[in-house]
Formats: sequence, structure tokens, C-alpha cells
Amino acid sequence: MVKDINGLMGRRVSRRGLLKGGAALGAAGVFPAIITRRSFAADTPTLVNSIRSLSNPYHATWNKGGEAFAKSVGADYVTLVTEGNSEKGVSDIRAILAKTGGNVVINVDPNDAPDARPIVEAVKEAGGYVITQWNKPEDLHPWDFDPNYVAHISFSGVPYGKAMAEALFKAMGGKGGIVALGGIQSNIPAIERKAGLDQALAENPDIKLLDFQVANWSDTEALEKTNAWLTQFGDEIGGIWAANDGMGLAAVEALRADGRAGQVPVTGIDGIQLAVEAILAGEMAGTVAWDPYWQGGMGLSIGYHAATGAFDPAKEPKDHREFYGTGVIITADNAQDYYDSNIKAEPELDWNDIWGRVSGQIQY
Amino acid sequence: MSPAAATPALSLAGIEKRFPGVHALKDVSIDIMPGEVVGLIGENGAGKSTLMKILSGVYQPDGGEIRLGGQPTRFMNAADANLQGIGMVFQEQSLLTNLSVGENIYLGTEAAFTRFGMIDWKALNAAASRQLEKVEVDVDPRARTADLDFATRQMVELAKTLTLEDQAAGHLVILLDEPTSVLERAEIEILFSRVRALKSRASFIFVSHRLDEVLELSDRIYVMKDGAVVADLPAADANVTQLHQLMVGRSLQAEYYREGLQKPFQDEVVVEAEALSLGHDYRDVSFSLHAGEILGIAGVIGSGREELTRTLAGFAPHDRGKLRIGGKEVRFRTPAEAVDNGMGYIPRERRVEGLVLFLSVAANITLGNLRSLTRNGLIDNREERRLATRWVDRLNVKTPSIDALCLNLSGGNQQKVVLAKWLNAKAKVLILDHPTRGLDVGAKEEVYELVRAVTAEGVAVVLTSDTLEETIGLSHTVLVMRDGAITHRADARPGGKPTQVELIEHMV
Amino acid sequence: MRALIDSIGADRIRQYLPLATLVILVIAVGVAQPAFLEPATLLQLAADTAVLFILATGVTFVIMLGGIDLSLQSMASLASVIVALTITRLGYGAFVLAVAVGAIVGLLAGLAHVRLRIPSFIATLAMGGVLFSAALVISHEQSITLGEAERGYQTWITGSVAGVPSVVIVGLIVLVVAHILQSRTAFGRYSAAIGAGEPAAYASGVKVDRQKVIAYALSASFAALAGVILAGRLSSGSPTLAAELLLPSIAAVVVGGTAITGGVGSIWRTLVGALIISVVRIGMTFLGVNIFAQNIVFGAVLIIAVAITIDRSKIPIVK
Amino acid sequence: MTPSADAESPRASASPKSAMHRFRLASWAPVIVLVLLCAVIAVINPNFLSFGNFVRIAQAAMIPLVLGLGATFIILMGSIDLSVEGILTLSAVILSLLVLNGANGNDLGLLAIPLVLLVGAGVGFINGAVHVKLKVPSFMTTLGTWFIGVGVANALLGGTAVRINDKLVRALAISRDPLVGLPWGVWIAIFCFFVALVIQNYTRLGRYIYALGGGEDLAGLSGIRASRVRIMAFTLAGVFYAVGGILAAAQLGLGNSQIGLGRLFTTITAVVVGGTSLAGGSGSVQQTLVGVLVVVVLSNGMVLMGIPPSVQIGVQGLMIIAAVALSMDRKLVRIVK
Repeated sequence: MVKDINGLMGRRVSRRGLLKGGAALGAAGVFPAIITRRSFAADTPTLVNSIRSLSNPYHATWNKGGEAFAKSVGADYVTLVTEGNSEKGVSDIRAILAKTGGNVVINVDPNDAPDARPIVEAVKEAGGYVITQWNKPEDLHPWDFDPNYVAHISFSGVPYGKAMAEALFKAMGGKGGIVALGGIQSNIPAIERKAGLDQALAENPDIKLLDFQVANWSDTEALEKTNAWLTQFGDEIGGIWAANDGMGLAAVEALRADGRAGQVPVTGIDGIQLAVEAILAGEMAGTVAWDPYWQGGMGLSIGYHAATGAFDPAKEPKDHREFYGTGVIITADNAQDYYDSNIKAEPELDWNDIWGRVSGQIQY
Repeated sequence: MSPAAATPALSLAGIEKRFPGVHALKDVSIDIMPGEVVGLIGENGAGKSTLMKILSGVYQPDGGEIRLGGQPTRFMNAADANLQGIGMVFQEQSLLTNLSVGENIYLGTEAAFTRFGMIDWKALNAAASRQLEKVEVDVDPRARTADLDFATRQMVELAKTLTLEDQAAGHLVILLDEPTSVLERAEIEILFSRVRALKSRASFIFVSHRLDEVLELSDRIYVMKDGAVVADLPAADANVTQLHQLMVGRSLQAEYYREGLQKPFQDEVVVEAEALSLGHDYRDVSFSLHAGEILGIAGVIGSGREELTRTLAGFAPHDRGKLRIGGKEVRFRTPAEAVDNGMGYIPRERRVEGLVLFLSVAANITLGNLRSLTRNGLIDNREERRLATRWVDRLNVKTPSIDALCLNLSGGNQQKVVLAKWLNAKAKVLILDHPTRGLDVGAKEEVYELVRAVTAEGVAVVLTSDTLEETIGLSHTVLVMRDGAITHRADARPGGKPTQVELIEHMV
Repeated sequence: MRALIDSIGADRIRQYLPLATLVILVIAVGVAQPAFLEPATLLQLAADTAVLFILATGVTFVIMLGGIDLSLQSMASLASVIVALTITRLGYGAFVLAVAVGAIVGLLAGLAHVRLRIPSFIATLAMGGVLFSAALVISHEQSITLGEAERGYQTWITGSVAGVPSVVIVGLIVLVVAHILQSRTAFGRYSAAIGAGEPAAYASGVKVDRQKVIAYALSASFAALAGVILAGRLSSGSPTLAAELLLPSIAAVVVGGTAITGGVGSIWRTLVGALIISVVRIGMTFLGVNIFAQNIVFGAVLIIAVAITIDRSKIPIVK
Repeated sequence: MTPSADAESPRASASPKSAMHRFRLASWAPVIVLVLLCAVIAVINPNFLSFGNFVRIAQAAMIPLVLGLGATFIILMGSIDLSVEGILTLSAVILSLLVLNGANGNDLGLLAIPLVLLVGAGVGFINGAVHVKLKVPSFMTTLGTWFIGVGVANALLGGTAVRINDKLVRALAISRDPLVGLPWGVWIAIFCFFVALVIQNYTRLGRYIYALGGGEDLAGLSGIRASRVRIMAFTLAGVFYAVGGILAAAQLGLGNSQIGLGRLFTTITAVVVGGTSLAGGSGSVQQTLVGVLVVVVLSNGMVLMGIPPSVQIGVQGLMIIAAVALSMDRKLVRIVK
């Protein structure tokens, strides 16, 4: 019985099947399988991804990467979501540590930078292995928690924010006015991406920043802010820079309602499917793909290799402990290629190539 | 009118009702003739309300038969009773103040004016106007009910009940449940004249604690005691003393208000008003209230006595003149300030302003001065329980325990808890705002005794009452107000009581 | 009369329904996953509930008198920012400052509510916006991480005493203080009276406005304390540190059986409610409830729990 | 403050002849606030008064208005509905999965709309039924269905966002009528407004909702079945939220489970700013329209006036306090909770 349920849930990977079921409102059939009990074999560590929520495509893809890696090594896999609540995120991790007795590898995208410290401390105490991504305090370093805190992976927002700005300026023909949509103000990626935008602006005096507004990563807010701008600046707006794809796509929709979609270039960041499609449709000028599939799978893989003794974190150089990953800049030039190889098909990754995308130690 | 001549409009035969542990109605038989007004009296607990609830379909009888126009029937629920021609005018007003008069009259029966799911307001309001004409009230059906005075609302309520004429097949029987308890004398006159005029359209069952009114309005009177009918007598042959005797099973005190027990008041002046005025409500009111004195204030609606009472209780600060309590000049902006100065307000809206119904008896008793129970910031629970128990005993409050919610007490016992609250707070002045409203005779007497007892201890009392008799009977001094000013000041010490006529002269 | 006595007898049982619900939930999870019942796990659960409990305790005071406080998560976040910004200079004084700011903020919200007669729902929602803005401005829109030295001031939050996490002890102290405030002081009694029957309380000389303002000040102070503790647990301050804690806090109060309309309730009910919320959440992780089903289960459990715990005998009309 | 019983007011102002209606001067205060607000913004940025901006305000207001209409009925009963986001999200997601989309082969076209409305009505009905039958306060019932609604939407999507490719559905937000030049979605919202107006003023349900808000026990005495009215009102509200979901999906061109984020508090704020009392019994959908416009104009205006992002939410809070304080008729309110 338990096996059957597991089997049923295991097939969750085939999302399209589920969507069809959902479309027919037959989802009720899926819900009896609410509880998935697993055996938690004593030797293989349980693999855990802790992410913000499964309600955004970015993290949903992240989760799929995690599932794929877990499957490749035959380990149990658990997803935890914070729902934007730091306390919940930390306590869920503590719960999973208690449940597994510390035999666990946790790949976590902390809800906010501060959460990383209690998470790392708890994992260290329980003897598990943890990899953090994106958010952590500057003074928290993996090498202070050997060997349990295996690595921290981030993507420097500054160069990519700058790259998107440059792609936008290029699409605009090098001059004109832009408006910019920022993420939640205290988030490090939001701050870094904005810093990249500012650098690009400094280097391009012909481009004028008409206004910067915070839309808190929210589609709806981005739509409303863009609407207000269309009133305020009208035709002065030559381009829109958004700190992520969701907000960028909302800006495209605001333009569409104004009859200007495709005429005013928009850039995003994250590389979600809809954004890539928008680039193909000529409505967006660029995005950056972090490859959340890689983040979700490779984070676990690094931790797994450490936990199973394939390498000793303490002996690795610092640029393997705290490093920037490599993002893929997608513009009209390479969008089709990216779409074919990463979205249409399930990406094929070598999970053993753990340092393959290291692009330098993180600088604070 | 001879009861035996025709088929009764409504008749109850051998009605039985039991609740766990209580035999609420024992073989109750009652006949109501077409066009007859039947009075129904009895002490609280005599079974009146149970009987009313059976008539209005809220309860089902355990035995016996209900016959309408001679045909046996059952009332499944309130709506069913309505359909069969039983209407009800409630003691607590049942109109929704946020709706218009017309909306209220046809609330629940809009179907008659609904075409394709849409209400035809024009037709509804026109029909409402016709209903209002039946009771001779000149109100725009579109007027907001909150803007009407109580008497008009009571008429609207009657008009609402009369809509049953159009729906019910047979003769209408209208239950009037304490309809006068919130009305002034003049309003009562109007109500009664309307009821008499409507006898051609309906029969009435009139339930009231005011025996004189029952005698005045009814053709015939049923007296209930302990769940059974103990008497059925023509109103013309009855008098108050006799009815009272039948209800309580003992003779009425020769003197209802026991003037003999009234003690003279002391010399110390507790409250002094000097040319007190508030906007258009009252002006230049002056009086002195002594320790142990009961000061009755008489007056009709608009005389300003209600507002004066509210000023003393701290709800409506005066804007001119002086008010001194114990020699100190005060102006109460909130009840809290009044309470701090030793005032205790016993409101007419007992269940709204008198008690926190969902708190225990003990908590209500100590609510007025928790401060004195507080030691180092904490309430002394043991002392609180001791005090509450003492007051419950002393005032003979019937409650299963001091932890019971006030919600579950009878009206009289609730009023005792309100009194206990102020006695416990050591109030120097009690403001009694219609203190016996809705209480039965026995409970009233207990309240009178308590008021006498506290005045004997030096507490001063300001009294506004439902009836002049009560005012005269209890007071040492009576002030009569008209149009916001004092028109008469009567000494009402035992032996020298003014007559009602004397006071009324100055009221209107 | 007999029915009356019966209802009091039933009252006794009804009082313990929230606790019974909690115990049953704990046992249910424990049977499926015995690791859940280990003392360390349960202590951890208690520690993880502390912040939620303290927030819920504050808002209990407001809910008791029939209001609501929607500013509490912004207040808690602001408090964490204040601690992070001032702890280097003020040391332990930073905690006092944060809680004092909370008291003042609550005072202002309460005054806006009673003086301007703005419904508390709107007054505190708006105040929450103001506090969020304030936190963004003073933190320069970033989260502020605390260094090693500053973390030394926070051992009363992060340490443990005889194996018991300090934060649990702090939570217990809050429980005792709040319970005494609510059940043994005039303030607590007045709150209940106002919640159950404001006109009668007013006519009885209760200074209704003052009691309300005190309740809002208490609520915001407790929220600030929760923010201080959160800052300790996460060693930082951030304008979004307490995000998504508002609704769980209010849910905790109601799940404990306190009436959202006021008048009926207690701090221990809030404690039980907060624990129920935690047990359900963490229990789902323990049981491995499918991640997509968690929100659905959580919503359903909330409704069922309230259906069990709420004391309808003291609520005239359920709205 | 005078939380005196109703007993006092009629005595003081007994004038049976004066045909006072439910809509009094006090209810015009929000309109005055709105006009003032518009004037201030227009002075600072004259673009505010352009036709283009008028259209954008209408666009920004259409969803809050539809949501506010539903919530008004609930708040008039003295209840509260927190399931706004849950039902909206679920409706938007189901719509996106039923019409031509980027995730599955469905293509029901406009036929999907009645189905989605049915889903909204269904969840609303569950709200009402659980609230009434289990006697769970509406606050908790709807909080629960909020979680459940978003949860089911999320489970249906598996975390993705689904692009809507159906031209007709997209046209709701993009195409405009040839006469005035308003997007069709705005016309739908206006239509909903009139439907709500009719329900409020001309149907028994509307009347009974007021009656329940005025006093449930008293309404019961007139033979009104409170539980039925409550269930119907919640069902009705669910339909309005579903319309909101359809418009949101059309506007963003996709269904995702975060589409409802932040809409609940905006909705309730708009209803209250309009002057509808949270205690129930007084208010109207007309007032909600004004409240929605105040809130929408305020957030539109803050961008136009160049108020820095970090203090916008604070300024909004203060403005809302001011607006409610100005429009509150303190004499009419006995107790404010």
C-alpha cells in the first residue's frame, strides 16, 4: 500500500499528465495520496530541498532538478517550502533533522539572508550536510562549519543586472528613457541587480532612468506600477528593466493593454519558460537563466558527494566553498537554442560534474 | 359579548408541555372569541411565555389540541403560525432599525411584490402605506426606522402584524407581548385606542405585567400560576387587588408601595443642581438631593427628564449651570467620571447597559469597583467571591452559582445583580431609570424593598419610572418636567402624597 | 434550572476541548513517527512556537475586547531592525528600546482607533503599512546581520538552560505574565467585559477608551518582543523578518477557542492554539505530507479545529 | 463617545415625517475625499486627468471593484470573507487550464467562463455551509478556504504558470470597445456593479442581507431563514471573486497561484473606506465603488506624484486613516471595534 502511494506520487514528475487531470477537475483522484511515507533507509542520506514555495515556476523547476538528482542516486527526497515565512522555514528544517537523525543533505534557498545562520547551526549540531544558495549573511562562511556546511552558491546580481540593462539599451538603440521595477527592497538579489542597473546607467549617459519603483516580485504590483508610468511618462518610456521575469512579463501585459507590446523592449531575470517564450515572440529583450534545475539538483549533488565521502569539504579551496554559479544570458540571438535544449526537453546534466559551473569566489 | 355564543377564533384545549424536570404547562385551556381582547397575566415562570411560544409555533405541545375556527391544527414553526393567522407583537422591539418602515412591514413576505425576482418597491411602499393607515400612523414607508420614536415603532409593528390579514385564510389572532413596557402613558393610550379600533379585524391576546392596563384593555382575563390557568374572569368584574391575589396566591399588601416603610431622609445634601441646562433638551433645572432621599422625576416624552437622567449618569454632559456632588462641582463627560463621583446608574436597557450578559454574576457585581479588590495590581479572587456571595445572599438573587452567566437569570434577578454592583461600589447616588420595567409584581416588590433599604442607609436616589403610581409611591419629592423645564415640585412624604391628577396637570 | 446546571457541567468539559485536540494531534503524529515524541523534538517544537505564541498573546488582548491588530508582523520586523541598528551602541538597552517603541506605536494605533473612531481592522492595517515603511527607511532597505560581538547579547534567546532552550523559558515567562494580566488584573477583567458587552461596561464606569489603548499598546509591545526574539534567533534585523506571521498568529488565537468577536478567551487557550498550529505544520513535515497538499490540509485542519474548540454557549450569534 | 443604546436616538430626533433614506450626507464624505484626492494629484501631475490615465485607473479598479462587490455583501451581514484570494486564484488557474493554453490540450473557449463561475459559487457555498452548519466563525472558515483554494490551485499547476492563448479571453483585458475606448473587462466590472446594485436594492436576498446585518435575531422573528441567506450570500460573493479571477487571468495573460497575492486587504480596505461598516447593517455597493476608486487613485497617484517607493505603503496607510476618519459619521456609530 505504502509502495503504491509512493509510486503514485513518484510519477508527479510527469507534470503534464497532472495538468490534464487537473484540467478535467479530476484532481480529487490525486489527493488521497496526501501522505507519502518513506522508509528512510539508514545509509543513504535523505535529500532535502528547502525553497520559498512551489507556486512559482522558478522554484518548481528547482524542485524538479532535485527530484531528478535524487532519483539518479536512489535516495529519498523531501521538499520543504517556507511560504515566505522565515520561522516556518527554519523550524521545518529542524523537524526534518529530528526525523532523520541528521542523516540528511539539505539544499536551501533561505527565505531571507538571516535564516541561513540558524539553519547552518542546526544542521551542524545534527551532523547533516547543508548547501545554501542566494541568501546568507556576509560573515557566515562554510569553512567555519567544517565539514557540515559544504558550500554556498550564489549568482552575482551585479553583472547580470548590468548585462540585462545593456541588452535593454541595445534594443532601444542606445538612448531614451527607461523605467525599472525592483524586487523586495531588503532582498540581496534585488539590491545587487539594481546595483548592476545603476552601473550600466552610469556608463550610458544617453539613457535616462525616468523612475524606479518597487513591485516586490509581484506580477500584480508590477502591472499597476507600469500602468501608472504609462500615464506619467507616456511615450518617454523607451524600455523597461525588471528585476525578475514575473514582473517583466506583467510589464509586457500592461504594454499590451496599451497596444504597445513588442514596441517597448522589456528585460527580466531568472529565465523562466514564459520569459523565454516572450523573447521568442519579440516582446522581451532578454533574461538571465540561472538554471534552477541545475541549482536544485547540483546543490544536492555537492552535498551528497560530501556526505558520502567523495570529497572532504574542509580540504576544498575557498572558491569551491563560496562561489558564483554561471548564469546564461538569453537574448533574441540564443533564445531558440536555449528553448530547445532546456525547456522542450528535460535538461541532461552530469550530476558528477560538481564544480563545472564555478565562476569565481564570492566577493563581499 | 358572550363567549358561548360563537365558535372561538382560537382555542387551546388541555395543552401540556414538559421540559426536562419541569412541567411547564398543565392542562391549559383557553378560548379566544373573534373580536375579543383576552388578557393573560401571571408571574414570571407561571407559563405565559411557554404558552406564547406554543401559539407562535416555536414550541410544539406535548399534549392537547389547538383549534383555529373550530378546526384542529398545528403550528409547525413561526412562519406556519403566521400563515394560519397568528401574529405577534413583541416586547423587545423586533423592527430592524437599519431598514425602512416599508421594508420592515413586509420583511420576509416580499414575495408578494416580487416579479421575476425583482422587488417592486413602489407597490410595496404603497401597500405599506395602506397598512400604516389601518393603524392610523402617518409615516412615510421609506423613512428609516431608526428615526422613529418607540410609540411609532410599536404602531409599525402592529401594522406589520396586520399584513397577515392578506395572507392568512381565517381570522387573525394577534399576540401582544408586553407591548406597553417601553411606552409612555400617552403612547399607551394611542396603542389601546388602535387595538380597540382593530377588534373588527382581529382578536388579541394581551400579555402584560401592568394589571391596570390589562383591566383597561381586555374583555376577559386569564390568570396563570405554576403552569396552569387558575382563573378566567370578565375584566369588568375584576380589580387589581383580586388579580394580584390570584397571581401570587397571597393578598396584595394593603398599600402597594408600603408608604409606611418609607423613612424620612437626612439633612446632608448629596447632589445639588443649579440652573443645569443641556442644549434644547432641558434648561435651568435646579434641585437638591439629600442623603436617603428618593427624588422622582415625572414628565412625558420630550419633557427632558430622560436627558437629565443621562446627564447625571455621565452620558450627556450638561453645557450650562452647575452640578455639585457632595459640595464639589462636577461635569461628567463619561459614565466613568460619574462613577468615580459615587453615582450608580441602573439603566432601563438592563440587558444592554446594565449587565454584561456573557460574564458571570460575580464579575458583574464587582465590575463597578474592581479597584478596591485589587492588591498589588492583582484582583483578590477570594475576596471577590466572598463579596459576590454576600451580595447574592443579601439581595436574595436566585442563581445556581455566582459563576453562572447573567444571561441565564430572570429579569428580576438580573436587576438585583445591577443593584448589587452599585451597592458593592458604595455608590452614594443611585439613578434608577425605569427600574421595574419588564418585571413581574413579585420582582417589583423586591426591588422596592431593596430601594427602601438602601435609602435607609443614606443612599440618595433619582427615579424616573414607567408609572406615576410608582413615582409617587416611592419618592420623597417629585419634580415634574415639561418641555425641558421644571414645572412643579411636590412634597411626597408619607401621608402627604400628591395625587396623579395633580402631577399630570403640570406634565401636559 | 436543571438545564442550567447541565450547561455548567458541559462547560467544564468544553474548556478542555482545545487541550484535548492538541494532545490527540501530538499522539497521532507520534504514532506514525515515533521520533516526533522524543523530548528533544518536542522541546524544539516548543522553541519554534515561542515567537508565534508571543505574537498571538499580544493580539489576544486586543481580540478579547473585540478588536483586531493587523500591524503585528510589521511591528515585529521593525523591532528586529531597531535591535540590529542599536545593539552595538546600546547593548541590552536595544531590546528595551525596541519594546518601548512597540508600546508607543501601540499607543498611537490605539489612539487613532478610539479617538478618530476608525475600525481597528483599518487603523492597524494602516499602521502596519507605516511601520513597514519606517523599517525600510531606517534599515536602508536591507537586512542587517549581527556580528559575533552583538550576538553575545543574545544568549538569553539563543542559549539553553539545563537542556531547555532559553527561548522556551522566555515563552513561559511571557505566558505567566500575560496570564496574570489577563485573568487576575482589573485590566483583564475590563477587557473581557468590553468584549462581551461594551455598553454595559461603559455604563458601569469602565474607562473603555483607556482599556482599549492599553490593549493595543500591549499587543504592539508583545509584537516588538517577538521581533526582538526573532532578531536573536536569526541574528539579524530585516524589514521583512516576521513576514507571513500575521495570519498564523491570529489563527492561533482563534484555534485556541478565543472568540474572534471578543469577550471569551484566555492566554492558555492561545498557547494551546499556537501549539496546535505548530504541531500541524511540523507534523506535516514529519508525516511527509505531500508538499502540494500541505496548504489544503492546513486549511481544513484550521476549520475543523475551530469547529471543535470554539465555545458557542458564550457567543450569541456566530458571524 | 456615547455607546448608549439605540434607545436614546429616537427620543432625541423623533421626526417620523422626515423621509430619511439610507443614503445620507455622511455617506457622501468618501466621494468628497475622492474628489479632493483627484484634485491634489492633478495639480501635482496634470497627466492624471488625461483620458489614457482614466482608462488605466478604470483598468486598475476593475478587479478590486468586482472583489469589493462580493465582499460588500458579506460585510453587510457583519461577517468577513478572507477567502477572496483563495477563490480568485483557484478561478484564474482553472480558467487558464480550461481555455486554449500552453500546458494542455483543452480549448473550451468562452464556455470555460460559466464553469469557472460555478467553481467560485461552489467554494462560496462551502464557505457558507461550513460557517452556518458547523457554526465556525466566518473569519476562520474563510481563512481555511483561503489556504485550501490557493493549495488546490497550486496542486493543479504543480508550480508552473500557464500562459493563456485564448484570444477571446485575452481580449477581455486588451481589446477596447469602439465607442468609449474602455477595455471590455472594465465593462464587465461595470455590468457586475449593476448586477450587484440590483441584487442589493431589488431582491429579497439583498434585503435579507441588510436585515441580518441589522439584527439576526430580529430578522429571524420575521421568518427569515438566516442560515439560508448566509449560504446564499457567501455563494454570491464566490461568484464575484470568480469574475475577479477571470479578469485577473485575462489581464496577466496567465494563470499562476500567486495571482491573488495582496488582494484581500485591498478589497476590505476599499469596502471600509467607502463607508460600509464592518459591524454590518449599513453600507452599499455604491459606497464600495467609491472606496475602490479612492484606493486605486491613491496608489496610482503616489507613483504619479513621485513618492519614494519605501514610504509609499506608509503614506497609503496614513491617507487611509485620514480618509476613514473624515468619512466616519461618528454620531451614527455606537461602538467601533
